[in-house]
Amino acid sequence: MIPLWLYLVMAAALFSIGTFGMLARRNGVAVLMSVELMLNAVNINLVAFWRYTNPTEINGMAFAAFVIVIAAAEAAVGLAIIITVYRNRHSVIPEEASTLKG
Amino acid sequence: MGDASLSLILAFIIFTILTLGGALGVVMNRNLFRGTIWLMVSLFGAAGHFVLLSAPFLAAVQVLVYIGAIAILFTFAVMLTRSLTQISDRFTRLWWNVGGAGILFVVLVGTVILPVWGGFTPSNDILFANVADTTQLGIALVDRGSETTQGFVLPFELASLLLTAAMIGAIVIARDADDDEKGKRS
Amino acid sequence: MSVLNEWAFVGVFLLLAPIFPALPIGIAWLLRPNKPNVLKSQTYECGVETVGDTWVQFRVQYYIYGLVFLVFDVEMVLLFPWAVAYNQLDLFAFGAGFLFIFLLADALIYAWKKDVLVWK
Amino acid sequence: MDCIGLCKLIFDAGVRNQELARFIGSLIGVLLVSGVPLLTVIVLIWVERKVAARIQDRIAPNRVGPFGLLQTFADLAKLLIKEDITPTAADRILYNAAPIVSFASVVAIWAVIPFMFANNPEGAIVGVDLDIGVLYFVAVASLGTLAIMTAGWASNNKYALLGAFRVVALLVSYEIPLVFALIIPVMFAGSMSLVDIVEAQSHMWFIFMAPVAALLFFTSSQAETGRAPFDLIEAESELVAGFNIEYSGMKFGMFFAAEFLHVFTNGILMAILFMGGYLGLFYQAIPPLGFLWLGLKGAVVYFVFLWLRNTVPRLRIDQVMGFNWFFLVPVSIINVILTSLILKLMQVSGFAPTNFATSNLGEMLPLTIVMLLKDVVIIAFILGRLGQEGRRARIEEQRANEALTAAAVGD
Repeated sequence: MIPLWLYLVMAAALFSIGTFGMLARRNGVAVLMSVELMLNAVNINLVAFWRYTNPTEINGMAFAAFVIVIAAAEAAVGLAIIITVYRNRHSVIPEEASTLKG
Repeated sequence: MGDASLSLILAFIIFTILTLGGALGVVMNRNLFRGTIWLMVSLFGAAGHFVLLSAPFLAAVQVLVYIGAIAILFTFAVMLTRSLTQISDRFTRLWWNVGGAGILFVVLVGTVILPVWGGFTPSNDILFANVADTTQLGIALVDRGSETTQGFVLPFELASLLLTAAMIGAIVIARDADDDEKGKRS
Repeated sequence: MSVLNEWAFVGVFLLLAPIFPALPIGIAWLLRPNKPNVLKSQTYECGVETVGDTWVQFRVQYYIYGLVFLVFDVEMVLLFPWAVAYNQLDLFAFGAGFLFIFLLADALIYAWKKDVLVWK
Repeated sequence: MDCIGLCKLIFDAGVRNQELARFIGSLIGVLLVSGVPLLTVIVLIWVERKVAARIQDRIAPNRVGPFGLLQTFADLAKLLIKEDITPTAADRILYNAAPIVSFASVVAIWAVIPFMFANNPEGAIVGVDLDIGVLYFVAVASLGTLAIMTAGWASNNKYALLGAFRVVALLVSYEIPLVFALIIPVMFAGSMSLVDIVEAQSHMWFIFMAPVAALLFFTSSQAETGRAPFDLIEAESELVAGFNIEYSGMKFGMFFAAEFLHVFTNGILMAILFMGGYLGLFYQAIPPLGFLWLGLKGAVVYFVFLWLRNTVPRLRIDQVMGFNWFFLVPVSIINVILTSLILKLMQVSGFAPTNFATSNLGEMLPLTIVMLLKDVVIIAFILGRLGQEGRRARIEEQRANEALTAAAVGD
């Protein structure tokens, strides 16, 4: 069986790439995609730890399922906000949507 | 185990390449539609990893939800907010962020993964355990919980509430945008 | 490891499945004539040259259809395990499932009321 | 025998390397299982044309070979040597990948289809009996939606993109009632494995216990394949040709082969989920008959798909969407709630078995009758509402006509 740390290293790499994309990309849609990547890295970790510690219990799978649900809700609302901001100000760059800052 | 077989290692390598390559494609790509396709490649690789970790249900759900639904949503959003494919600078503070992500990776590997390096060698009990299946997941989801079991009925209903809230919220936001547009036109 | 055995088959299947359609396309690529010229490989529109990149302003409506679909699709993630285990559960499980579906049906009713699901 | 049995067989036959045996076993299994759809698709194109022609009072191809049987091969030869134009503006990689993914996603569904299963796993013929078979085929089929989206975008053509957007909105909408209908057989069988679902029908087909779910599945899979009355995928009068406008030659052919095969695959799935799959007369005595029964049931459903396609006119896109969101989706949700309520109530009070596969006909009968009654009530209610709506619409139309004539006479 593949050793656990290989999964963890891979998930860490995925998480780092996601973090980079979230911080560095200017386009809001790309930022959301990067967040999806980060959530998936977390999910891989959850499932890997579950499989290697107590696979007979259901917790790891249930948690991962809930993470998927939340990731979907996050994408839905995030994209709706981006679309609205784009319609109002014709920009999808999060830094330019700063009306609330005053 | 003796069956740490060639095909398993091969599958792990392929899925890792898909996952990380796709992720790089997402963050590097200039064109957002191609970025969506790369995202799907990456998430497909993650689904493969779920299969290797004996959670095929999660793998199927991953493909169904991400490739079936979220990909469609992202492509719709990309088309609705086009215009910026020609944007000259994709990144803000590129090198700072590259450095930051690199440091993050090193920190993660150093603090989280090094302690379990070589550890967690699973016993045969765990390797050949009857892994919890979908039926058990279903039972746990509507279980009120007791001394011995954990019930997930509250998160189950809260998930539904969250989805409802997300849907209504997103409709409110997006619909207002449409109304504004109409107001401008007329 | 029998689970992985099954999925090895699925993996090979998914690897091979694209080859079946790729094969005739590949043969066609060998056999067919290939004489492209500027006019022929233009985008197929109303006979006038295409100006600019392809972009039509799409309505938010499409996004809302995708959104409602996404929410229901995600609901299936939790509803399928519920359905699988249903025969072994008691009446409480029906209550839980009913509340779950009912909350989402609320969102659907909201979408009806706001007329966002009508194709305009 | 499934793929694992095949691997064991090859291992025993002398290939002593476990890895190699597994690989060879999987390879042979894939070729055997996917051979079925690949061979049928050639016949299907001929059947489709013949049936369409008979319904429309034509003769259909009859020149090449006996009864025009070789027409498909003539067409194939023509497609092979036809020039294939790739527009310069297209995104070459995605443009070429889209038809391949489109066809492959349909073929991949066949990995989980059980052809026969004679009480012991050794006698089973199925690609692989996955625990999550139902989710697997829904997930794989959803790759096709992404392929259409990609085809539309990669062509870099306004019509193609618009067509793809409409189609995807339609496919995505009709997937909701489809999945809700799937919950019913899964709930009855207590498993997502297709073999378990068929075995659970050994005493009573699910189509008698849940006709509404079967109808919902039937209707939405007709829409999923983009057939009339939901054929906005082509909609040649509105969108030139929809998302595949820029495709020609074999790539164009692949989209169509995928569509034909998808219709038949849906027929087979319908037979498995609701009509007892490979079960049938004398099946227990002669298991290979399962192959025949499955094919026969699938063919009947397939014929109804074609029949519907060739007799019903195309709906407008707003009608298609309204039909889904204001009719199919609510009905499917109510159906799931009512079915689960009745099932649980009857199980708690002891009138229904909790394991359908191991019960007998006598135990299944009360549940079946109640479920059937419930569905008859639902259908009667719907028909009543439709009748009311129709009458109202007719009266309104009549009034409008009278007003028009009155105005004309007044002039």
